Amino acid sequence: MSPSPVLAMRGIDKAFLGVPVLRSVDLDIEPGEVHALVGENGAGKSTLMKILAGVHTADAGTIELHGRAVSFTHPLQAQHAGIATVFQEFNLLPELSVAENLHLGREPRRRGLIDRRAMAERTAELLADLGVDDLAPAAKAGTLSVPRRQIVEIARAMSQGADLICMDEPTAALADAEVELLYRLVERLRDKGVSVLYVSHRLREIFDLCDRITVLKDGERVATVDTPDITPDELVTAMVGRRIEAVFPEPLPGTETGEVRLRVEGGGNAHVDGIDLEVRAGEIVGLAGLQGSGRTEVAEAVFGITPFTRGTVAVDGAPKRITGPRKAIAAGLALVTEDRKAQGLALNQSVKANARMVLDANARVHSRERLARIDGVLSGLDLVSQGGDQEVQYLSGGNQQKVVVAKWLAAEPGVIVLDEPTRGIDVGAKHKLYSAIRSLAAEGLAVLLITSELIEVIGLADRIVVLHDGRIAGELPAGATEQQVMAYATGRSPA
Amino acid sequence: MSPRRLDTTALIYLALAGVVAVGGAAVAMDGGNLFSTANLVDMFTRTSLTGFLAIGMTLVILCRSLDLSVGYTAALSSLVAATTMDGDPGRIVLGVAAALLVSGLIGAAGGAVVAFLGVNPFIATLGVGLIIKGYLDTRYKGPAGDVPALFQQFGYTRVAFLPISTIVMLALAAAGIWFLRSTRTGHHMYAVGGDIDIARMSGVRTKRVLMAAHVLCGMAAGTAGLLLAARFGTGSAESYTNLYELDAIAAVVLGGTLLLGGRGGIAGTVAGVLILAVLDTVFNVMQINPFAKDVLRGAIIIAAVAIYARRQLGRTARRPRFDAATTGAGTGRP
Amino acid sequence: MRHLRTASAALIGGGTGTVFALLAAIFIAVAFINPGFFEWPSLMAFLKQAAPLVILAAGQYFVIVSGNFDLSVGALVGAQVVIAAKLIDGEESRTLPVLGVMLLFGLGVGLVNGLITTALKVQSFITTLGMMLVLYGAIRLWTGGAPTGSLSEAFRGPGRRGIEGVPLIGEIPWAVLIMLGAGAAAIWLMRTRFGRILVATGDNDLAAELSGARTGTVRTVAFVFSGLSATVAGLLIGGYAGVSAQVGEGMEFTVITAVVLGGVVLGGGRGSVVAAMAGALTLEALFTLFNQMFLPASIRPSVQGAIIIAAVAYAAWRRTRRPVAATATVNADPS
Amino acid sequence: MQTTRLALASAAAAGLLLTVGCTTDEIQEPETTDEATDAAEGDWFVQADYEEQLAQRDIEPEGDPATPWLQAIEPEWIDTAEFAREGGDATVCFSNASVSNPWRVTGWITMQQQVKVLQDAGEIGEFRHSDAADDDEQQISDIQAFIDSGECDALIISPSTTATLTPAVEAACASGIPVVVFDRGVNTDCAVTFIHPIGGYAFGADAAEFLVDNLEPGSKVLALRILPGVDVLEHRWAAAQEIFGDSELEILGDEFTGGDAAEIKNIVTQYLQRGDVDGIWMDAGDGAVAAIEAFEDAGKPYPVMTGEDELSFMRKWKETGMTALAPVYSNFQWRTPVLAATMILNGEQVPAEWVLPQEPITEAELDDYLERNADMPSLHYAKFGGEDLPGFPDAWRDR
Repeated sequence: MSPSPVLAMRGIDKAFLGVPVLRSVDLDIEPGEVHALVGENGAGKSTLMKILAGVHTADAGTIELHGRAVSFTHPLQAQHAGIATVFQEFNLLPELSVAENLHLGREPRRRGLIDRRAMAERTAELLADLGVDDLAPAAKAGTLSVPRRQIVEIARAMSQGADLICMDEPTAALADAEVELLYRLVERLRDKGVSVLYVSHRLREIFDLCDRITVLKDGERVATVDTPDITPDELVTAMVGRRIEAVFPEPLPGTETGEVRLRVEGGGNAHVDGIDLEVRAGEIVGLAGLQGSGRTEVAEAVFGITPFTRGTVAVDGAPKRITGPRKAIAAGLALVTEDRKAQGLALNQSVKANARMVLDANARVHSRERLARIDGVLSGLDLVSQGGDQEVQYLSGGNQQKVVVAKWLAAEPGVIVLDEPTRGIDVGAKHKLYSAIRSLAAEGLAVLLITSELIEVIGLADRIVVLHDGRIAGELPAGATEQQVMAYATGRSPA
Repeated sequence: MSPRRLDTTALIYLALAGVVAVGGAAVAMDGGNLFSTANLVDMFTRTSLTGFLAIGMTLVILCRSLDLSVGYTAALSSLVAATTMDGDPGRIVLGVAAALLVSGLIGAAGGAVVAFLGVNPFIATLGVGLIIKGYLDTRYKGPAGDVPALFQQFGYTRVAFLPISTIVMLALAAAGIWFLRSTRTGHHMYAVGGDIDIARMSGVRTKRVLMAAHVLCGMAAGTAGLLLAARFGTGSAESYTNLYELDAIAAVVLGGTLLLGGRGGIAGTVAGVLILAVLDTVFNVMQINPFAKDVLRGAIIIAAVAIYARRQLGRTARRPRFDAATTGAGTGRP
Repeated sequence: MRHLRTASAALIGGGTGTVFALLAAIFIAVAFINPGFFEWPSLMAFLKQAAPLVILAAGQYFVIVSGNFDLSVGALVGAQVVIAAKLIDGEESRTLPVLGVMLLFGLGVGLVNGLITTALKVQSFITTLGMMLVLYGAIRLWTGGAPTGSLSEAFRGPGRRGIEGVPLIGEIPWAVLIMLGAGAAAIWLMRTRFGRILVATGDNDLAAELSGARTGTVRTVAFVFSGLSATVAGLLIGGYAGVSAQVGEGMEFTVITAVVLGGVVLGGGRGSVVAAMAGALTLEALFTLFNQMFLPASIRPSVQGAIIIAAVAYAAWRRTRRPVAATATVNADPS
Repeated sequence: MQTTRLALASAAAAGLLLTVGCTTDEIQEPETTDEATDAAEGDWFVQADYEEQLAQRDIEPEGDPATPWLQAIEPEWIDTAEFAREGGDATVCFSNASVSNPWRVTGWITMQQQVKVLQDAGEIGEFRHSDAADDDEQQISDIQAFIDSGECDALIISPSTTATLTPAVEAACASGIPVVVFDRGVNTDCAVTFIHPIGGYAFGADAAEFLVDNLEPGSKVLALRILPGVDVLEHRWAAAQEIFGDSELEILGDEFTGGDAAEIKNIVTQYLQRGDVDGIWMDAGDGAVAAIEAFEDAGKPYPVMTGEDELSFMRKWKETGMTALAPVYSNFQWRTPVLAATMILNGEQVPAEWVLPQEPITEAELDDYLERNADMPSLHYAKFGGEDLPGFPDAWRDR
């Protein structure tokens, strides 16, 4: 270890309302290193990062930057000290331009006034420096695509002249190809001698990018290791405290592929076209594709949010005109949306209120029996909470996702569409979700699984439908390789 | 600034042009001339008071706050100014300073309750308004103070058809536009109104920005109070009964500023104020029954905002998912 | 039994405790000044006075919890009383038909508010502000500026009279019974699927919409309930005091204050209808206290304003410092 | 960019205008009258005015008692030849404070009916009016608009508030057209005539004296007031305080009700819970019935009470047979200004201050006034003085 780390955190304690979240955590980051921070959700990664960012203040412990003790009570202090943070949730203001977002809180000034010319120039330089040349500084953030917003976030962190950049799940919203761009950005940072604290659930990225890894578990540091000294399996074991034999569970015994439950023929609207899709009972169909290829748009069309304007949809053999969520639900469809906080949950309401939301909202699926079964559904998903009256905002991401799934299962759908169900969820919770998906199939549901993590489609799907540019580029059987999927996804034919 | 904001502002000025055209035609059919000097003077005179209040209100609304106390602040300011001046031209400066100081302090009080105590601005400023009302009712039993003739010029002098007060109001509006665009505090108001959490995370001192908006809004209301004093020749507690705050909010919203904050600006507000003033003048010239005026005003405000909302819908349809994402980010944090 | 438990849970939890503490404190103060206040007749008189505001608070709660405002209720209360006086014009036989007209009118105003807000996407603050102006002007346009006609005795019954000769209590005003009925109906309604979806809509309308909720419809229905509550309140106020030109003026702000005092959060998704009604009762109790204290009339708004700010600030402060029992499990990520 | 350009453009336009020309509506240094000084100190009681008004009650007004709106108390006739105008069909403009209460609504109808008569007679051509909805600022604009239009041959102003309208009225006088002010005054005598009934002191004193005369010493009286800060109302209460102060009545309290019947009933009910109330003094009749009902509902004997000549109160008075008085703030004064305006335009003399008679309605006159107004709605005012106008009774009855 080098004698002067950029950052040295010692004995950090933090409790929220009496519940300890971090217990005597140490963390060292060397200049120019990419340091991974891993752990299950609830392990304290985000809290640690927010202490670094000045959002929270530690209850005990010391933070030293370049050997100097610091303590932050406001994000601005952290920024001034040279720590920049890219949070998991998008922290851009849609009404402001790229340049304004990049410089928010640190606008260049001339004679005390905002110097807009300098702002535009610096933005252009910064983006060029990152190798991004097709992003207009004057464009409003609200008009940008998800990966571009991510780029702006990272550019903002870089522009702060920070020597430590913290990234919280930076790839959560990125498709694999876009992850490449992020790799380049991170490597560029490393080359400049900037340290990166990298929080991710994606083992591949950690092993691709990071020099060292710190593992948190239940608020305590389990280990800090050099990446070459550990294998992915060992890492997972360290995180969850047990060895996961295979990441993806096998199909449950007794899972049978039955009748076609969902059939789309020639489906198209403003975003997608020529969608032919079939999902059978007991089958998991993966829907793969790059960001912007129309994966979510297909899900939204099937569910009637932006309905197909062409083609036909049939559920259980009966043609349906699905023009909205209500029609979809009545037809026996369910959609676990990509963004659970914004689209899935009423955060101020209790677990129970959320779990019965679909039943409450739809007379056609509401019944006393189903209401009575909700507790069973929740416990079947291993939901860890203080009980049904707890507000979901106080649950971890994984547990929140379970509530979303429960709310749909309560309605006993025939077809369930899962859009990025594991986004932002830790490895342990992911594994439980994979098992849950398997058991859904075993119970005879038709599952349409949308995910940007290729490995998930490959590991779980019985068939893989690959989208490219709003159209189906090809279909692959189970056991397809990443290369084959990528080939279709990028518009080529697999060799 | 960016093409989109230009569009919105342009739309509002288009609406203004429409109102002027329709109003002008209606008056013409009635045998009058909306554009006679007298009517123009009338129209512009009517913009001043609401204008001052609405400019300040724009700032707080941009920050996703609200100030329901401005009517009371203006009334108090008129009294402070008039009693301080006490008919002595030499004390005008003192009176103006005192009125602005008091109204700024009231704004600060409301802002502090909103920013530091976390009280919803609707309730916070309603409460502040009630407190001032009690003070006014107890302390002043009617008009008080005496405004020297020199200062009354502020309310009565005009340049061609533009009253001085309107010119001052437009100057304040220009200053406000500049403030929002060129100072950090002003620029940050968009960020605070857009998403206060993001703003805070970005290092914006959100409480300070909120306070600044409220203080400036209070001072704008204070300026309105000065105008009242100049117009009345005295200070009047009774002016709070006129629900000026609702007029101001209506003008701001008519001007295209989103009540939820983060979007809009003072240029639009000025147009909103003008729209209301044109309507008032048209109604007056056409001798519309005073109660019919209320009906028409209410209907027009709703209709105008419905039209803006239509456009808003068109916009969000182009990027339906981002709004969801940002809303989630905003509300998702406990 | 289960209902009782839920009700008591609603009373204590959810950041609404403040209002009950405040109500108790005010009652204690009143008891000190005037012990006679807690004798049945004066207590009933108090409840009778409070009934319209409590009912309005229940109506306003529906709108607020679904994420909107209804600023038009004051004008609607006034309009209803004036409509009743003008149409009844002292003829007893017209009472029932006119009640029917009022009901339709109240529902209609609520429906229009709701549709403009949900279908035309106009912010409810603006919709109902506009509606307030329209109602204020239209009703005066119709009556030539001042209310005309007069109310019938039958119309005035519910607001003015009661069941007499009840042992112990003496007279139970109809208004109190109507208030209890409306309160019970509101509580029941919030426990139905409609109520749950209404709160979910106020909390996160996108999530509710994607769960198949008709968010526009439930929000519109909330406005309709608000219109209905204004109608009932109009019946009670008109009955209580007869027709005057100022009926209902400023009530919209009083009732929103009451609801917020009850811990219901503007913006939706939080707070209970019981607490909203308790907020109304608290506000009325406060006015009574002022009266008992012989507090000079002119200073009352100041005290009222200060108390409201303090109460809401205290509730907000408590929300950010929730007791440990109500917080996350160890497992939960507090971020 | 757009916004800045716009701001620049407005600034440029403003600059251009500066060079074009400068106009100032004339502002005169207000003649600081006693009233102004007193108002500034927030004290509503002026001994001299009080005594004058009390004395005026006993002075026989000049003119025909059948047309009280043309009577005048101790008039000082002034010459108006300078305003004389040939040819009739004058354009008369009227800046109204508001029609926001039933008293003003009644008066406004009366005025319109009077105007119709004068129009038929060819005296008035066009009658323009504006309504400021009780907003002083608005009314100043309204008055300015009338002056600026240059089309008014005479201007009638019913000020919203006394002191605040003073500069605007002065500007109107300065424009050279005859100005008639009525109801509330302004702190200037530049108007050709200021028309008003005797005034608030007399109203308040009539009511207070009635209570003193009809109640036993030591009786308890509750005062119900509408709003603070309005001079005509404050004078009523100031006079009452003066009289109560010399009496042995106990004043339980004075409460602001906003004129809201429900509020009045609440307050009276609460006072009755705490003890007996023997007399009610009101500064206006709005909601008086609600106060009486509070006694009925509490099962208490009717108080000795003063209200106003609003019919709902008078009918309740008749129905209950209680001891009461209806002080009057003569509603018929709404006829006078238009008549005065035509007189001025004809060059006829008018009183500089036209003090109209103001007599309360006593029990003896109650039946007479109820009968005369039998068809009228309950919020109508008995002494509206429009019985001889051709529109009677439909215009007042079917609003």
